Amino acid sequence: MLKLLNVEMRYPNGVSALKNVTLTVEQGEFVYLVGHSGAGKSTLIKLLYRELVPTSGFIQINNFDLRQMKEHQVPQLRRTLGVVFQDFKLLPKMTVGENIGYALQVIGKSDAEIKEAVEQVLNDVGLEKQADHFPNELSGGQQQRVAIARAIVNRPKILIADEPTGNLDPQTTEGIMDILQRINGRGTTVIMATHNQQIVDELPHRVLEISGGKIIRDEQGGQYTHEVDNNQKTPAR
Amino acid sequence: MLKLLNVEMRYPNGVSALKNVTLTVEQGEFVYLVGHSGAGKSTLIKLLYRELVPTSGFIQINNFDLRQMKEHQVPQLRRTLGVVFQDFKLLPKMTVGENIGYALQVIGKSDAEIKEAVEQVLNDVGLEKQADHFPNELSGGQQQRVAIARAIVNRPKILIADEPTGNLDPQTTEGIMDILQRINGRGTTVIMATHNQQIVDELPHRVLEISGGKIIRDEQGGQYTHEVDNNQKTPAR
Amino acid sequence: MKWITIKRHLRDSLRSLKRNGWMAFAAISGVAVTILLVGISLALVFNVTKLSHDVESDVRVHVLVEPKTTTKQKAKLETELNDLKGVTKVTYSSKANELKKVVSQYGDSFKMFGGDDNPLNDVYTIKATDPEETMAIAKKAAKLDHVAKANYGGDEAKKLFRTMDSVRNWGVGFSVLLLIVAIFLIANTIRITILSRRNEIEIMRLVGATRWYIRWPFILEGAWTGLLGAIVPLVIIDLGYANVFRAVGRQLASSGYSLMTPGQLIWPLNLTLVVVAMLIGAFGAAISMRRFLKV
Amino acid sequence: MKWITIKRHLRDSLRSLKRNGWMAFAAISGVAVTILLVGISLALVFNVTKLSHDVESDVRVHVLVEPKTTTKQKAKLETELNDLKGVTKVTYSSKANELKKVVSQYGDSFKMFGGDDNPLNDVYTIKATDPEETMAIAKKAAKLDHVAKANYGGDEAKKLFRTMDSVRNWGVGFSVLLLIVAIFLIANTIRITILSRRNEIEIMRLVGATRWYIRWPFILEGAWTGLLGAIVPLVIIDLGYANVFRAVGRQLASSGYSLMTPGQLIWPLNLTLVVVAMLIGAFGAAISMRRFLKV
Ligand SMILES: Nc1ncnc2c1ncn2[C@@H]1O[C@H](COP(=O)(O)OP(=O)(O)OP(=O)(O)O)[C@@H](O)[C@H]1O
Ligand SMILES: Nc1ncnc2c1ncn2[C@@H]1O[C@H](COP(=O)(O)OP(=O)(O)OP(=O)(O)O)[C@@H](O)[C@H]1O
Ligand SMILES: [Mg+2]
Ligand SMILES: [Mg+2]
Repeated sequence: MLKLLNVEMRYPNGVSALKNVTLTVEQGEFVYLVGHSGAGKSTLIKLLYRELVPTSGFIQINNFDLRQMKEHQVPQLRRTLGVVFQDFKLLPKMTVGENIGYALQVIGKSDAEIKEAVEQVLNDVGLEKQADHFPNELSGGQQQRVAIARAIVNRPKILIADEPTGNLDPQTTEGIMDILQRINGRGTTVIMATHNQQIVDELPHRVLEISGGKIIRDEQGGQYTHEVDNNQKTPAR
Repeated sequence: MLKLLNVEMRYPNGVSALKNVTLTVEQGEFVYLVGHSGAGKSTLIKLLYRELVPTSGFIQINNFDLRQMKEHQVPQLRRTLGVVFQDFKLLPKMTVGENIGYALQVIGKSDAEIKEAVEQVLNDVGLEKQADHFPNELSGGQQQRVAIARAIVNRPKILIADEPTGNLDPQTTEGIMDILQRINGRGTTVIMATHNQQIVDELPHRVLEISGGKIIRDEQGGQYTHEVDNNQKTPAR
Repeated sequence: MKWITIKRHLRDSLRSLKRNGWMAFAAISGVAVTILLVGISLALVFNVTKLSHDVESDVRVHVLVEPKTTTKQKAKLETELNDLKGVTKVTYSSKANELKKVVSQYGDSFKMFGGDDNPLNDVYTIKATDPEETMAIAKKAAKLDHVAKANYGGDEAKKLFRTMDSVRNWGVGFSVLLLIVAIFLIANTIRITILSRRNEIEIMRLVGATRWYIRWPFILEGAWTGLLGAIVPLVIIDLGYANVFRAVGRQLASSGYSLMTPGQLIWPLNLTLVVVAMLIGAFGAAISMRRFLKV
Repeated sequence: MKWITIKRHLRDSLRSLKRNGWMAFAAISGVAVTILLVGISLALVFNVTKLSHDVESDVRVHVLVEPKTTTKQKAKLETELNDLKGVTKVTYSSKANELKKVVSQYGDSFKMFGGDDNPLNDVYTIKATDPEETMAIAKKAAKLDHVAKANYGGDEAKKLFRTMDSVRNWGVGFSVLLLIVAIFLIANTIRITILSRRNEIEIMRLVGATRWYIRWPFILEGAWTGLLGAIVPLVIIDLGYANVFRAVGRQLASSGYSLMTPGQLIWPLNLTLVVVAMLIGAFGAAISMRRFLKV
């Protein structure tokens, strides 16, 4: 369960990126986060895994109160989450396999368990051959898939994905969406920021639209675009 | 004019990313580069601005012979090109305005010229308010637009864009495509790697499809997908 | 900590050291050069200290025997002198012998005072174990029977002691300064390499690693950097010192002074510097990471 | 290079220094500590060298005047001695005076040789401008009329000269070692900061900057790092030396030795170290960049 109450986020440079956001997501939901570039999607997501602490307001995730929690509890929170970062954030000096393994290593899995889980997940994202490559030896889309693999490998209670298919071709995107839906089917909450209109329209789930830091739409089974908001300019695609 | 002849690219780790690529692009053309994640699009693009030197074969761009050219001529070549990198490559310690200005500074423009050109191009990509922000203070899509702005600011003869809309919402994407088409209309060659099926299908231009390092399709006004190649799996979107 | 965790930290630290290539090499060579300087300087200071003691030990107590003391009385006196606390060696010089010294210094005109005219005394020269005790020995010797006077160079010796003391003080002061500087430089080098890796640390935190889980491999890597950085300069110093000892030793031989033997110097120096380098590397890493692991 | 380009390089280098925050600070403090060490050590070595010369200048030539030389002849001799090349100062001591010295060293028994029995000579003591010339002066003085003998401590003095020579050699050797170490450490610090910025350099190349256009701001930044790193330690050394000079000066006053005055030491030292720090910073940056600017 995930709950935000009157959350405000103002960056040190004065930019107010989120204004009075209130939101509840139940365990097992699948949520699309949509909105223009710079609307505040990534900011909202960074609040969820506590890269950012809100200027004001209340956030609760998996029974952690994110404003009250002690610094040393943060790793506990993050271990219950899987996060795909918009800029991947892979460790440059570790191979693909080691990057994914690291997320398991920190929670104390045995080497055998790690080996098996890593092989399995690399297979899922179609990178079994790249296990021993370093991130800078991969294409953009391959790096993104490694980031996805790392986020799902420890079977998190909540999967948070920021634009997980921006560098993927439609066919690979379909494969990744299959995986996310399968995970969601097993009870994992999925929150996914995306600009991909086709995904949102063809795999309908709850849609949250952010604009100028405010939630302007919250619709079960919604479409990517919303006539009222975007009527200034007809979206071409 | 841009010409590749029997170009092969093998990375130091043994991965053979391009195989026997032969290709001619005339001045003023608009070319989409499509293909699966890891097909070799970025590798081809990196050869064009000489981040990579091919293992074998011949490349000629704007009358530069890229295999024969001296190291000190490389900046000359790059100044005739505008490049949008897949991972943006913004200078982290420079503001948005300085990043864009740097590309003009290196070719010796005056401060007044730089100021005017930067303001103009930031306006074009909708970031006039972010001129004094640092890259790490921007959203993913905003960073991508800065990268685009830098690539077009010095009115290059060839614009090379690697996945320039991966982090942009459909509406912003439309704005960027408008700009690229306008620049192309003024005679600039545009080469653009993309996964965006809608763009390719709705704004028809020459389509080059790469698969496994080979050019498998070269079609004027082609569509994103190609029945013969992708028949193993029907692309959902 | 579980054994598997320790093993992982060790493996991760070594792997990171290997993969950081030039950066690791630069850090190690920074440590190496610092240790080289510290090692050479300490070897120098230790020897200056030793030599200053040697020089001080050259100060002797001269015990003038009363005229007309019999041979038997003198023998008793010699035993008594030898029994004084802190005395290493007692040597005898007859007044005839003393006169020869005067003649050699002031010219032949003094020869006329030979034989019974000799106004000088027989002299016992005493060497002290510890130069600091010279004065005490002189006082005690003066009180013995048949002793006319016991002196040890007086002001001259006091001045020498003072000079040697200040040589030693400057040496110690300089060593301390040097050690502080070395600690800072090594820690600073490690700090810069860690500053340049803040992104890595950031990512580790984002995927749920605890602070100590992140810290350990960096701390170990710092320690390895210190260790590897110390090895080469210490080998150089060890070999170099053996040579210097041989060369300088020969020069000094005639003067009665001597350098510390390689055996006395090398092991304490090596052990200290290796341990210090590793500790500074480890602590330097730990401290440098605090900033990134706070929030 | 055009004026506007120079202006841009200056601006870019200062901006980069400012924005690199902790990294720049770490580099500057690395330089600062190194310069502090070098500065203090050089000040020390310079003074040891000066003192060793002072000590050597204490070696005098003693000219023994033949007995029965008349006052007039002695006056002529004194003039001749004063006219010898390299002589600073000639002092006279009568044989009565000389006897007092003997008495104070060897005891009252020598008092009996006072008056006409005094077997000693009148003595002129000569101080040389340059201690190296002591020997030559002694030889020339020996050939003058009415001179019985001219000596300068003989073997003792030669040993002293040798000792002081080796003190100076070690001092110079140590300074050279220290300078090399400092050059390496400063360049290495700059190198690490540049290694950590290879991405930046890469991007600059990709947007069409020439190698020199990239290099200059980094070189200038290296020079500023050297400059800023040198200022604080030099201020500390300047103030510190003034104090040490006053304190130690008072102690030494009685002995006739003296330290270099702050005026003699500070300016050459400051100028040298600032220039050296800036050059190393600049060259360090230039050299470290070669790797990234090659292909
Ligand atoms: N670290 C930061 N410091 C200051 N301002 C920031 C920072 N990160 C983001 N912003 C600003 O906050 C606003 C929201 O940014 P955010 O990254 O949440 O957008 P987004 O919805 O993820 O956009 P995109 O789709 O382009 O990724 C933007 O105006 C952005 O410039
Ligand atoms: N620096 C490198 N070293 C080794 N192999 C590399 C390197 N860069 C890319 N590769 C490999 O070369 C192949 C082609 O990569 P490229 O980046 O050209 O793909 P792409 O078509 O751009 O894919 P994407 O759409 O995911 O960006 C991939 O298999 C990739 O793993
Ligand atoms: Mg975002
Ligand atoms: Mg690519």
